[in-house]
Amino acid sequence: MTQKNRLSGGQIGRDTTLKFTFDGKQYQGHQGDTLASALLANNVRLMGRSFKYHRPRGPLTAGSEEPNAIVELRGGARQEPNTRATTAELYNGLTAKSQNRWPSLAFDAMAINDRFSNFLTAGFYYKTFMWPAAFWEKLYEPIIRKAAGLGSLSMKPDPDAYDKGFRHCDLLVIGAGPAGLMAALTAGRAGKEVILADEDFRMGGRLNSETLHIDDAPATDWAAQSVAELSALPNVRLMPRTTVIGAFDHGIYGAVERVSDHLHTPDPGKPRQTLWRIYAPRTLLCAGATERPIAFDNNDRPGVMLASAIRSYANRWAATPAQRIAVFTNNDDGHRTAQDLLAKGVKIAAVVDTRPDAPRADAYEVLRGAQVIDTKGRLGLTFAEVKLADGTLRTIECGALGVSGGWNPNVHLTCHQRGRPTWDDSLAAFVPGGTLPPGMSVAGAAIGALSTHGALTTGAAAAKKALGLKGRTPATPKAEDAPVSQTPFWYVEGCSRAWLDQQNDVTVKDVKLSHQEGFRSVEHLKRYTTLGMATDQGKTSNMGGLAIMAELAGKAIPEVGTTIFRPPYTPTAIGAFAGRIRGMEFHPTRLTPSHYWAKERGAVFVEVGNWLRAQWFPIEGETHWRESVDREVTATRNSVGVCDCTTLGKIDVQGTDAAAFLNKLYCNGFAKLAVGKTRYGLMLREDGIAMDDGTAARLEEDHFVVTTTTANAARVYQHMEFVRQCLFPDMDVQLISTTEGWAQYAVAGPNSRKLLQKVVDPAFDISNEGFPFMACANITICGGLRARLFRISFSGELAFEIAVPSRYGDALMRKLMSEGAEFDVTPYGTEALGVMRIEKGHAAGNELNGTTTALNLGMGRMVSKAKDSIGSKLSERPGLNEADALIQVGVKPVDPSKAITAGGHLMAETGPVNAAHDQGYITSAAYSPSLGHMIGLGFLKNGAERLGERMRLVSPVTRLTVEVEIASAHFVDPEGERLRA
Amino acid sequence: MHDLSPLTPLGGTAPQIDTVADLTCTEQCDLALASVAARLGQEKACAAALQKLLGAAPPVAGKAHLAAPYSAVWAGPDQWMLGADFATHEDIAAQLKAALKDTASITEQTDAWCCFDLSGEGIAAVMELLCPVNMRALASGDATRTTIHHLGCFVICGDPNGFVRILGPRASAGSLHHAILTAMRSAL
Amino acid sequence: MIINHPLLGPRDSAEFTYKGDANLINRPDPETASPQDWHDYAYLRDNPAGPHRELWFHDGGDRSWLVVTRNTLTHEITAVELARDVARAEGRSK
Amino acid sequence: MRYSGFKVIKEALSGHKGWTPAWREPEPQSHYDIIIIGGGGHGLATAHYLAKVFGQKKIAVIEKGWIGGGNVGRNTTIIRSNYLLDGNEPFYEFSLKLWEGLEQDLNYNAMVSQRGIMNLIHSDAQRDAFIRRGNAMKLNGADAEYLDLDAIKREYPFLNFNDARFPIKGGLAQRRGGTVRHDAVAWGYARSADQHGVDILQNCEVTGFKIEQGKCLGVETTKGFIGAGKIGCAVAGSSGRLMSKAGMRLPIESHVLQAFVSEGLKPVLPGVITFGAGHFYVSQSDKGGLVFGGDIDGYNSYAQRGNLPVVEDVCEGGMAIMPMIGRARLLRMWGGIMDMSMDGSPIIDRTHIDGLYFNGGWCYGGFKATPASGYAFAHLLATDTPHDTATAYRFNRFETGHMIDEKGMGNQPNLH
Repeated sequence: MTQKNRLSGGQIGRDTTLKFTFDGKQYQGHQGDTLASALLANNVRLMGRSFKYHRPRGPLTAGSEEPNAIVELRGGARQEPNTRATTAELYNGLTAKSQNRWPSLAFDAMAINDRFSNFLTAGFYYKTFMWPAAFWEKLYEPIIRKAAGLGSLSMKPDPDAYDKGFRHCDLLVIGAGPAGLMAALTAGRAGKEVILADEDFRMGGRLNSETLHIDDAPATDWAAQSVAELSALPNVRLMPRTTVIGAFDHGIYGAVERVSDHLHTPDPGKPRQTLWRIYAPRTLLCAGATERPIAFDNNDRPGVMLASAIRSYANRWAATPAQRIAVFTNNDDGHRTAQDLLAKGVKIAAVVDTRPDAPRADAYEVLRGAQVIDTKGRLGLTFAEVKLADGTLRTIECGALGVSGGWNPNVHLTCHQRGRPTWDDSLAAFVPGGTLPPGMSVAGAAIGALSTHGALTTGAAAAKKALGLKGRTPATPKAEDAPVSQTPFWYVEGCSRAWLDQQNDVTVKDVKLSHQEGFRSVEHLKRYTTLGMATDQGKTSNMGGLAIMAELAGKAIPEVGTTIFRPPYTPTAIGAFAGRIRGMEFHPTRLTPSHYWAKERGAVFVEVGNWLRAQWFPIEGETHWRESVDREVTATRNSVGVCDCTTLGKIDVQGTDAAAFLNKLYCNGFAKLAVGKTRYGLMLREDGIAMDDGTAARLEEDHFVVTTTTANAARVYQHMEFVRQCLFPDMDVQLISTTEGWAQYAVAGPNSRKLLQKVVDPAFDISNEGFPFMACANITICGGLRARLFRISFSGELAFEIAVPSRYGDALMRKLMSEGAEFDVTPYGTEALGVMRIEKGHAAGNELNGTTTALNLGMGRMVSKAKDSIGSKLSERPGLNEADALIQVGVKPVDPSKAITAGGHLMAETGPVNAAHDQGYITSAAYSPSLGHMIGLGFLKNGAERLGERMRLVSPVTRLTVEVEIASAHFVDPEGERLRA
Repeated sequence: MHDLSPLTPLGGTAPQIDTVADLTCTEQCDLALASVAARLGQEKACAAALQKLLGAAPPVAGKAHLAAPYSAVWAGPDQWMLGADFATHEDIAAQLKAALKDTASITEQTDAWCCFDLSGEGIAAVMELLCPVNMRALASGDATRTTIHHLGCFVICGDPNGFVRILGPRASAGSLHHAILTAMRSAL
Repeated sequence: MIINHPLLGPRDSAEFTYKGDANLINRPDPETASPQDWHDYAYLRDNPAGPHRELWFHDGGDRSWLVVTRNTLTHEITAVELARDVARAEGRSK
Repeated sequence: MRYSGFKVIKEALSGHKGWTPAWREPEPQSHYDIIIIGGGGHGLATAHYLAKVFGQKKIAVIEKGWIGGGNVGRNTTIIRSNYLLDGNEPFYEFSLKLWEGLEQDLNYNAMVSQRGIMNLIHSDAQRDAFIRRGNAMKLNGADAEYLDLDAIKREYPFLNFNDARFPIKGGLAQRRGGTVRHDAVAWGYARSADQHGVDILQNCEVTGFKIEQGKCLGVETTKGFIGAGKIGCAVAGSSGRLMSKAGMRLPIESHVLQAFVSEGLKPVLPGVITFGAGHFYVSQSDKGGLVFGGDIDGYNSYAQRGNLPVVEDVCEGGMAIMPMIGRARLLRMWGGIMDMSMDGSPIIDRTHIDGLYFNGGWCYGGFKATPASGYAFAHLLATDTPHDTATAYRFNRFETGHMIDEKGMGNQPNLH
């Protein structure tokens, strides 16, 4: 028979029947069910296994604090391990599997651990598995790891998308129970921007689980009416299915909305979940309270549940774990469960009340001053052993046992900024402390107002206070105001295996052992026993452990302390924190102006920072990248090549002090650079280490264009702004980054001038006389398009760089190709660029590695002593100027057929090969088609004095040893005649 | 007149237009841009010259002046981004230099940026998935620089319920466009 | 965190880049400073547990360098100034 | 008491009555030969080696809270010796060797697990740099292995090889790297030090130093004045706070580093993986949790907690390189205070104050250094000469220009 434990009433849509499977077996539930409520309705109590002992487990709670009923939800790539059945919304076609068991949930071979629990006590593994030493990795640990973990990942990429969003409000209300609803109504009616967030899919909080009345109507009606009124207010945003996971600095709250988790699969374009960053100057925490259990022997059997949870299942979900139920309580709240169950036709075996003066009841038997001391039932509760007030024992038959040890306010978010809760003796519980996150206040059960009346009144008052609303608070609706008396009762005396942390199998005995071995602070207890470290973060177990430790230490609970609550409030999908920032969207992609053209040409692209740059341009018949690169280099050196160098940073430096500013910025002089001239500049960090290099072109008296390396563009700009705003605030200089505004191409090779003369407008003389090496100018091309021309060379050839507004970059590249046909113009990519700069000994990123000085780079003399510049002073420290300092050199293999690897280290020709004899390292290497063998750049101790010396280049990780000769870094055209041609 | 034909930031020959539900995202290419930064000691003179040019005081922090022929957005202390119709102001830098003389440093920015105009219903729902700007509090003429998926952008509000302009780095137009469309499909 | 920009109002700190102690504004006078002065400027920090004046760059915004006074124990921000104004006030004008 | 398999069985059969406290709770004596300030991994290790290796007597460790409550108990448990520079590599290799013999040395199972660490490579420049690093490691006697893309695919089939923004090009592995049960390191050193007569004084905060004529004579504490011949400070993130009590300014800033752990999952990761194109590294604990982290938050902080932007940044990196973890849930996040030095490398040195010694500047790399740091600091305290592997870790290196800058970021700690 289906749903044999389904009761009458409840807030489920009985007209919609939903099919689902658990461990392959078909069941039916209704709209509004959770997986747990539906399984209980189908008389399924056994839903999981514990972590260490693999004990059979059923749900303990009806909410997000659940330690036991965690399953693998869904299948395939969407498999979700460790999903709480108590919060998983039922949908048609839901599939779930139990986890951490083999071969089946009912028969779990690993349950053998339970037999050896005596050996597997807290911390046992620190004391053994040490002999022989090698066995840990080889034998013991693999076994332990096999047993590790609960659910399993699909090992497939998460197919669903996640969003991130940002929301602002005047007041964020966390929790939509009576306090939260009342607060939102108060603020909403006052016209304030309000966000009301609740982790549940149905707002109303405990009201949905109780049979209470507000204003003489069922409290559920009041909740529904309030939600309706709020959703009609344009200034109020309701966020159900939204868990506020963390309180971060300055009123920023993280909240996760489960947009599609109640659906079979998300709708097209929609996310599975959204991580909201909520900016809230004022926040009201109305997170309610969590019932706490009482520990007694074998209190972990399926069917042993929190009394309030059984009540929730009966009242809200019309489901019961059994037809005959007992209650074990130390307070009046447990009796509510008995009354509500009776009203639903469930038999009450007895209410076991620890209080000798417990209230009597006619409808059910109350065992006053009695305690549950043990339970029976292999896969589910069958009997409870009770010790009566007079000491006699009695066995009570029951399929479920509701346990109530009182309520703990949910103070978690109040502690996210390391505030500590304070102990309230009247409640025998922790309540929010004095130091809340700035802007946060607390109301309702979360602050200890446990009655409905208390929740409504504190909610309204707190909202008023937080927003500074004037006028008197409107009368709050009429509701019960039962007095709350919570006398602490943590565990049944003399028990041994009484569970505190049910998921991690931490028992009272483990806490006692922890104390015995000196692990007595809360932090030590937690770490030594793993109490409270499970997926529920100890929401139902920390207090018990704390209380027992306090008793053993003979201290009051607050003296022992409380563990720090940290975000997230409940475990949160990692995907939600990443949002859309994954895959190809991990970083933005920057495309050069010639990208589409290069793509047509079949270019191979490479990532440089966020840029995509053409690496080389393969042509028909080329099978290896080296063929393409060698061809591009040779063609450029022999005729003319074109390379897109737009990615170099371009910073506009203007103002009457522009030259003086650059003089501070670069270690070499710029004050006297003539208009129409460009100069190479080396920038140091203040600590004297080379930061970046590039050129500065003086287009006008008060206007420079500075280039930076591609990788450092952003950092250099930031540095320049620092120097401008913080170090020299009264220099007249303005900085604007224009990197992407101009498409800039290097046109290099003996025919580069001839090619450019075909596009540059005739008005401009770019002959060697009219436009010599290092000249620059604003010009026009192709009949009037404004452009910039620089006579600079990275390749070492006669070369220019020409820049036009980016939108024309594509057309200019095509123009250069067509006009250049007569010279066999060749586009070249970053590889050929790299080869040519190595052939010329130009330093690049690999050499400017953040540890090298001007001296190391062979530019020691560039650092002007005649002026002050950033870094010049600290570059004079002895450690940066030692006699055998590393100096940039070139290396070539003695046997031209041999390879050279970047990253290799330089050793003397003979003698030992080890760190003590390390003399330098190779930074860049390439095959030089111009020379017909590989060449490299590197740093060598006292390198300048060692040209011609033979050494060994060793690279153990790539298993390479090769005899090399130290050479000048300028392999090609050392006199630089070509670039001046 | 030169014979080089332009490409749009998204790499097309014509602007791209996408519509999701009742919201349209238009690639805007008819915009000439230049930054104006007052020279030291010339701040007042520069502001005065700008006032003459704009017919209104240059916008203060967080504000834009939306008008023709010139619109202006505050970009930093004594610094603005001026916009005009590309057809008539392709040489915007030169035109501004003529008007502002030595009171300001002027830098052509036309092709440093890409521009997407959002017009129609649901702007707030889309924007709250893109950046921390509080659209519910945004009024016409508000303009702010913010970050969208790691990209530094200007968000300029024409009409909070009907028109928002987003300026982003041109080289990343594709990434920005993808982010905007993804948000539109998610929110609408 | 939220940094209350003196010109732009409250902004998410994610728009900013952090540099360090605002004392970095006080670059030694190249004419008179000793090597020790340069070392102390570049390498030594008060690193207080409490109020700390520090430099943030609004690279996701108006490109201003700010001097933020922030408590390193609580992260509470009590003052935000334009670094350029601070630099001038501390006598860095030409 | 000695731990052994036999002892565990005996106790199991006799109700665990025989276990005694792992360390005593002594009252402070009026004077010690050597006081170590800081009951974290480094301080406790220092005490252990001082007593066991260097035969020192009358040693106390002073801890303001509970031992092991600082960074040793809030890190991502990784050990490795994959360093580039001569000043660092021998020291970290020495540390790795000490890890390899730790359990036997301490008679405590800290679960040293050499499952390997893999640094992924995403660009040619990165490959060149990692090859140089791998070579430096081997030249210093450590192990290193360069893997090409195919090898990475074989060993880590679950990584993102399909739509990666920064495609994987290879990796540098150190097979002897791995993880250790971090709390157990503190407890193991504490237990051993205690058994060698070291007094561990918990909940005892140092409020000041007694310094006369340039000599440090002892410390004022919340439990009164305690005299000492020598005082060693090993308080990591609190270095600035503590040394200011001795009037010192340090080349150190305190920053918060966040770390994260997921819910327990069946084993999926063989060892430690670091993502070279994003801020993300991850391993899996023996309990099944994915333990991961990334960059420091980037601003000075003593708050032991971070903020959302870095949480998101780290998870973005995780999803970019390992998109299968999207549905795994982040269980807990926490923050530790990192003593970020000006060149990213530590300091183990005497101070200008006679009798006062300093150990700090470990940045986010202190855990793996614990044994060698303790050993080298003990060596310095006992012999007044730096240990062979720690000769470069001097205060004055910034004056002389002998920085040890692995990352090449210069004097801006939050970039290291």
